[in-house]
Parts: sequence; C-alpha cells; structure tokens
Amino acid sequence: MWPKIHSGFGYWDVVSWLVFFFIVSVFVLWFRSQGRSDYKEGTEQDDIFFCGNDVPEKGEDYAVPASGAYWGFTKALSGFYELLTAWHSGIATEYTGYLVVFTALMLSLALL
Amino acid sequence: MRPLSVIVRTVCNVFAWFMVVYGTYIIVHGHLSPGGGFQGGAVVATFIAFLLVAHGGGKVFGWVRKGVYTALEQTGLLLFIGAGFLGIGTTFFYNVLAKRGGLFGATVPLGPNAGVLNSSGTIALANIAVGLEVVGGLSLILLYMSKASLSSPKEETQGKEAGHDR
Amino acid sequence: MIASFPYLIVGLLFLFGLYAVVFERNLIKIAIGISVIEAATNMFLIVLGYRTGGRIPVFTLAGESKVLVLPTPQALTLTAIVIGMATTALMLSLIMVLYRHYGTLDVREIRRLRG
Amino acid sequence: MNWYDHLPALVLAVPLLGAFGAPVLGLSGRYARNAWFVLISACTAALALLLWQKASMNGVFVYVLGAESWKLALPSGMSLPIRIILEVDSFSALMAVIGSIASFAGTLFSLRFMERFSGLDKFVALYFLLTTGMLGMELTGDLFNFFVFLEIASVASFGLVAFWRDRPEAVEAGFKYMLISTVGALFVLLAVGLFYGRYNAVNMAAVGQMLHLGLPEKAALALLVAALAMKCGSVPMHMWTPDAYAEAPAGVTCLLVAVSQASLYGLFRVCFSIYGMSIGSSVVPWTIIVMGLLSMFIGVTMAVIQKDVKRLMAYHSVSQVGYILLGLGVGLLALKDAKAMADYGFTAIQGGIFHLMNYTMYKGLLFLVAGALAYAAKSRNLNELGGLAHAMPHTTFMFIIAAAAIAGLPPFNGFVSKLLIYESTFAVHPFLPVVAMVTSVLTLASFVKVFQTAFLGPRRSRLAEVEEVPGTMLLGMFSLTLVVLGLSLFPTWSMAHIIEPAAKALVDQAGYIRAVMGGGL
Amino acid sequence: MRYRIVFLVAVLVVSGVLWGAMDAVHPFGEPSAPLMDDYFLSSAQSERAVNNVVTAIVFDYRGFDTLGEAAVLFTAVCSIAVLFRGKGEH
Repeated sequence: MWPKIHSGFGYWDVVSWLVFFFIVSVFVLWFRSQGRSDYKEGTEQDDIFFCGNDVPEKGEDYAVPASGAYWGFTKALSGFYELLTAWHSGIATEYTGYLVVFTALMLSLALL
Repeated sequence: MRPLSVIVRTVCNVFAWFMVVYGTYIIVHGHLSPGGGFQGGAVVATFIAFLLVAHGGGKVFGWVRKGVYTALEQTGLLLFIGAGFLGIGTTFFYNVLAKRGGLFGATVPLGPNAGVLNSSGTIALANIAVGLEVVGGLSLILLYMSKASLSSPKEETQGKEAGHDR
Repeated sequence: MIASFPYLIVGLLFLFGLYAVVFERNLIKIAIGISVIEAATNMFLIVLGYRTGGRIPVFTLAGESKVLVLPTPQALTLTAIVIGMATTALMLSLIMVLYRHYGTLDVREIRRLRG
Repeated sequence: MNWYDHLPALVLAVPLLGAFGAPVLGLSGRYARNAWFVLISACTAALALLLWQKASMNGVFVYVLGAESWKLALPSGMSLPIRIILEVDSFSALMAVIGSIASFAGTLFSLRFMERFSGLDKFVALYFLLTTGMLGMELTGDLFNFFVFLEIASVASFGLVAFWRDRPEAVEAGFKYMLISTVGALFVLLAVGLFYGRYNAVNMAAVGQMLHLGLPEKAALALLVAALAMKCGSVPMHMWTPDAYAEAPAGVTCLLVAVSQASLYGLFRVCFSIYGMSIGSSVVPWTIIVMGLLSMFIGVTMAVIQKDVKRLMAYHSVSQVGYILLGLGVGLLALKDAKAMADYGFTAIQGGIFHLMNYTMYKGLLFLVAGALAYAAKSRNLNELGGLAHAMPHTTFMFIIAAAAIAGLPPFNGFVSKLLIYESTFAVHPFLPVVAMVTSVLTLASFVKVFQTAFLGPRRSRLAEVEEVPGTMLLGMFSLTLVVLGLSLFPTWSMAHIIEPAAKALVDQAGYIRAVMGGGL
Repeated sequence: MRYRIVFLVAVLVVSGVLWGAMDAVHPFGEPSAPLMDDYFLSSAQSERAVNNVVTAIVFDYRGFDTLGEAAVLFTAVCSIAVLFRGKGEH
C-alpha cells in the first residue's frame, strides 16, 4: 500500500515519517506538561518583558522591521552583497549584454 | 500633429480610397498572386495612416470609431479559427473546401496558368479572415498610438486608478 | 567568396543590430536595433531558400521556368515579419508610456527597479 | 468524428477561442465575462488532464494538423514530415497539466483581485493568450511553431506585466523583459533557420533523426540553450525575473511561473530529444549544471535582503529553477553512459521533473499569497506589514504550507524532490548537493523572515481594518494548496504514475523520433 | 557601461561565429535535396488547387503557425489598448 521512494542511497516514506512525528510530538507534549508548577495565568508572569523598559503602546515601536532581519548575515557578507547589487544595476541594455556575453561563451565553448 | 497643406490633404483624401481598393485586391487574390491577407491588410490600414498624416490627429478621431475596427478584428479572428474548426471532422485546419466544387472549390490546371479565383478552399477564406483582422488590428494600433501621442501626458497618466499598494 | 556574400551581409546586419541594442542609450535607437536584428534574421531565412536561377514560387507568374526558389523560408519569413511588426509596435508603445512616466529616453535613468 | 482523437488540437484551440471571444463576451457585462473566464480555464484544465491520461495510456502520440488523418505524419512517398505536428508524450502532457492548473488557480484568484482595474476584457484575452502560448510550447513538435508560441507567450506577458500602466515600475519591468526576451526569441529563430538550412525540416523529430554535429548544429544548440535559459530565468540572464514577477498582477505571476517552466521544457526537449546522444562533449551538461548552481546560490542570497515580498519570492524562483537545472543537467551528463544513467542519472531526472512540478505549484501559491497580502494590506513592503495572522487565518495557513514546501521541510513535497536531487547529484560531485543544501537553508531563513514580519508580531495601527480576502481568491489559493498537499501525502503514487513515465519519455529519444518518422499510419 | 570591452568582444564573437555557422549551412543558391520544399512545389496545385505556393504553405500546410501569428498581432493590439486605455474604458 505504501511503498517507499528509493533515491539510490536511501528512501523516503511519508507514512513512517508521520508516525514518527506523531510519537515525538506526543512525547514533547508530555514533556511540556511536566513544566513549572508555579506558573499562574493572569498574573505578572504573562506580561511582555521588554528589556526592563515599559512596553510601548503602538505595535510599530517594538516590531522588528524586515530590513533588520539577518542584519549580521548581510553585514558579514557586505562585500559580496555590494558586488551583487551593483550587478543588478537596473539598466536594461546591460541585462541584454549579459545575454549576449553568455551566448558568446556558449558559442565559443561549442567550437571546442 | 498639425494638418498638412490643402494639396496634400486633397491628394490623401483621394488616394486613401485607392489604397483600400488595392489592398482588397491583394487580399482577395492572395492565392493567385504574391500577397495575401497580411500584406493586403497592411495596405488597407494605410488608409488610416494617410488620414492621420494629412489631417493631423484631432479631426480624424471624430470621423472614425474604434468600435468598427474592433468589430473587424474580432470578425476576422473568429472567422479564421472557425475556418480551422471547419475541418475538425478530419483534422483541425483540414482544408475541407478545396476541390469539392462550390465555394472556393474549383480545380486548377497543373503547371503555369493564369489562375482561377474560385479555387483553393479554406485558403481563400483564411486570407479574407486574416485580411479583416490585420485591417482592424493595424488601424487600432495606429489610432491608439497617435491618440496617445496627441493627448497631454498629465491628464492621461495621473488617472487615479485604484491599485493595491500605493 | 562571392558565394558567401549574402551570409556576410546577414552577419554584418546582425552585428550592427546587436551593437545598437547593447551600446545605445536612447530607447528609440534600441528599438531600431531590435528591428535591424529582425531584418538580419528574416534575410537569413530568405537567403537560405534561394536556388540559383530560381523564379518566384507562384505559378501565375513563374512563366515556363522549371527552377523555383524554395517557398518554405518565404512562408516562415512572412510569419516572422508580422511577429516582428507586432513586437516593434508594442515596444514603441511601451517607450511612449515610459517617456511619460520618467520624462527621459535614456536607458540608464530608467532604473527604479534594481538590486 | 471522435473528439478524443483531436485532444491535442482542442487543448490549444479552446483557450485561443477563449481569447478571441473575450472582447465579444465583454460587451455583455461583467458577469458574462467572468463566467467565460472561469469556464474556458476549467475546460482547458479538464482537456489537459484528459490529454495526460491519454498520453499515460498510449505513450507518445502525434497529431498532424491539417492532414487527411490525424496520425498521418509522413505523406505517401515522403521521408520527411511536411505539416505541423503536435507531439505529446507523458512529459509534455504533464507540463500541460501543471500549466493549466496554475492557469485555473490564477483565474479564480484574478476574478476579485483585478476588479479595481479597468480594461478587463483585454486582461482576459491576454491571460488566455498567455495560457495558449504556454500550452503550445509544451505540446508542439515543430521548431518554428515553438518559436511562434514562444512569441505569443512573450508578447502576452509584456502586456500583462505592464498591465498597471499607471505605475512607472510596472511599465519599466515590462520594457526590460521585452528587450531581453525579444533578443532571445530572435536567437531561437536564427537557430530554427540553421536547422532548416541544414536538413530542410523544422520538425523536432525529423531534425533529431538526421542530426550529425557540425558547426551550424553547435551554434544552434548554443543559441537555443542561451535563449531558453534566459526565458526560464537562470543566472547570468535572470535580472528580468524579479522585475517582471514582482510587478505583474498576482494571478498573472502565478501563470508566468508556469510559462517560464514551458521554456525550461523547451530547453530539455532540445537537449534530450533533438540532440540526445549526439550532444557531443559534456560542455552543455556542465554548463547547465553550473548555471543551476549559480542560479540557486545567487537567487537565494539576493532574496535574503529583499524588502518587497513579491520581489523576494521572485528571487526564490530563480533559485528554485536552479534545482531543476541541476537535476536535469546531471541527467543529461549521464545520458551517454548506461551504467551512470541507471545509477544516478535517472533519479536525478526524476528529481528534476518532480521538483519542476512541485515548484510550479507552491511558487504559484506563494505568489497568490503575496497578492492576497497586497490586496488586503495595500502594501507589498515587508517593513510596513505585521501581525496579519489573526486577520487572515486562511491565507496564513496556506502560506505556512507553501513556505514549508519550498524550504524543503519534511513531510512536504519539496523535501522529496530535493532529497532525490541531493542524493543523485552526490554521485557526480559532493560539491553539488552542498550548494543545494546551503540554498535550502537560506530559503528557509528568508521565508522565516517573511512569516515573522508579515504574519507574526504586533499588528500595525495602519493595518487595523485588514480582513480576510474574498472567497474566490481563497478558492484559487486553496486549489493549489490541495495539489501541494496531495503531492506531499502521496509521493509514492505520484512518483510511480506521474513522474516516472515523464522521465522515461524524456530520455527515450528513439521513441520520440519513431512516433513521427516510424512510418505514417 | 562598466563592461564595454567585454560586451564589445561578446558582440563580435556572437556575430562572427554566427557568420561562420551560416556559411557552413550550404553554399548560397544550392540547397541540398530540399525534399519538403519540392513536395510543396509539386503538390500544392494538385492537392489544394492553389497557384501561390507560399500562400498554400502559410494558410494550409503551416496554417497553425498563421493562426499563432494572427494571435500575436491580436496580442499586440490588446497590449497596446491596455497601455493606452482611457479612464474607465472597458
């Protein structure tokens, strides 16, 4: 009924994965239910901890903007990104030029 | 565009109609002589080009209606795909009318000959259909482009069309 | 040498068109470059179909000649010409709308989309 | 007359009729136009499914347009086909099914999405023309006809990308796409001319049978690979992709994804079915593999830094196309070696085709979700979005499924195809799956970013009145979600019944040629 | 234009190799055994009763291409109409 997909080195079987996932999630839920017993709903434990400061009223003030995501990653690769953004220059004839350059490469490789 | 001189206007008025007749000839004789639907249609569409050049844009837009050309274009297209569906008893685009007698059904002698107008089956039909389509299409292109080049940029592009993210 | 002369012309036309498309800045000139490449391609197809001493492949006008040029490239070229015309018309219209929005025809200034 | 025989022609004629009839139907008002839009789309999808069923039962078959019989490929006394032949095997029929499903979903989505625009008759006509162009590229067996349909698809997509002509960026994207793809289409035409001059034939199977590698053939191969790789958006020529995908209306972008897959189909049809064994040295396979690696990596790294949600997803489609190129390129590399083919090549091709199918489905869904975001929140800028999960629960649910699928999280379908690609490309060189896995990680990272900034977090005050998108838009997204879930939960069935026949059809060059050249009736 | 030289070389290489490839197709004016075209020339009149062989190819033997070509023209007209549509025009 549920044969496996063989990739030559291993296999994939969605049903056994789902069964495994189910078992693990039952275990995780059980583990979670063993959590701290001193938690009380509706007390100050539910409040947002904002580095010790007051939580701002408006959502804009504490939302992380998308441009801030992976800041370290882009900072570390900034040289690479400068190159890439310069490459995507937005000039239509350059884009066409890249097509021509690629074609020239293919043609000269084809001559070999 | 400003209108040209009265000589040019008069000559264009006369010759525009000759172009229509000549283009129609090319369309109808597509299966006998060089030419066909596209070429003839392009010649007919110079009618609009003549008028636009000679009279300037503004006046011509009052004379012609786009609906007529859209209708021509749609008629041609539906006729053409209809000519394709005509043969679907055998295959799509099968030439059912050729050499059957009747409309466009005459046979021609082999080798060089003067030609028979009533021959070639759906080819002649498709020529006429494509001719209509090209007349409508090219005239519409000319009208749209010249109208856009005449009107001032401000009122056209500042249209407050409700987009989704601005 | 004379035998390959038409191919040389096609190659040169292709070179000029491609040069115009890659190096020109004015959008209208780029559109002209595209048209030149189209012309080169169509001419290549027509050149392929020529038979030495061939006549027009229309029996109404061919006369008694037995050698006719190949008709298929002409049919293909007819299709390609109409497609090219449609493309050119659309490209010029896009250029008109671009000019209204940006107020320039310089391709290097039409680059709000980048990065 | 048995209409079942005429299926290949009907699949193309019905959307074309829909396009030609749309301005006429548009005269009778909005409801007639919408009904026509949905009806023709559904008909096309149903016909494509029937076509696929026929192809999987009969194997490869031909349809000769305008001949005395639909299977009369060679007229009496001729050794060459003279008419246009539609040639359908499992692979092309599968592509047609994928494309028409994407088209149908885009149709449902566009009904309400496009309501705020004017000129909708033209929109419907252009949409059907785009569908026709895509299906024609996938079903035709004739090189020049391929060029014609390529042009239909291209010209329709220029018009649709620039549909919102009041927005300068949209027109700019349309122009950029037009410039590069017109040059590419002329390259294709030149290649067709070279084939015609050499063999006096423009039929793919006929050319494939007679092919022996000389300078014109090599040049034609180079031109075709360059032009078609450009059309599917692989790396050195991918810059039009983010512009065009981001600026087109969302329903159209969903279809544009499928259209770029048609170019990919053309690329592999040329490489496998026309050239096949006689492709010469391994330059072309390695070029395709390198192109795939570059596409994957550069696409995904550019996606990480994007702020516009649709542009981000468009860069992802560059990187996903890279996977497909990698898988099928490895398959092409192994084509000449029967042992390598059995060892890893066939698996790589299967992975590539499965990924192609998965990619079209979940990427179309993602673009529809992005369109729904833009529709509801009136912004595509991720910096201005936030906390929409409560307001749009259904959209959020479908986004999670699509994002998990594209990131290759088990148990979704993206994982299966990526697994097949990793494990088969590993046999060629360990470096290839490493790049692919890094790409997969970065894909997950950037979709976590989208999820976190657009759906989670506090609701912006500007977005307080946002609510769920209308029902037909949800229906359009849901139809694709259903396909993604089906492919995820029944991977074995889909591998055995959908992917494997397609992969077999793709590598079976002799069968493809025999269907046309093997003798008329 | 940062890569002027690269582009110039590429343009020259593409045109040059293409010229070479075109030249190698067949000598000008001597197509080798054009079976398909000879079939058209010999049977257009007997099969379809057309004097103009080119028209026979365009509208019959390759009629589907012509349908596509008409569709391209229609597409261009639609796109231009979309670009220049007036406000509220349907």
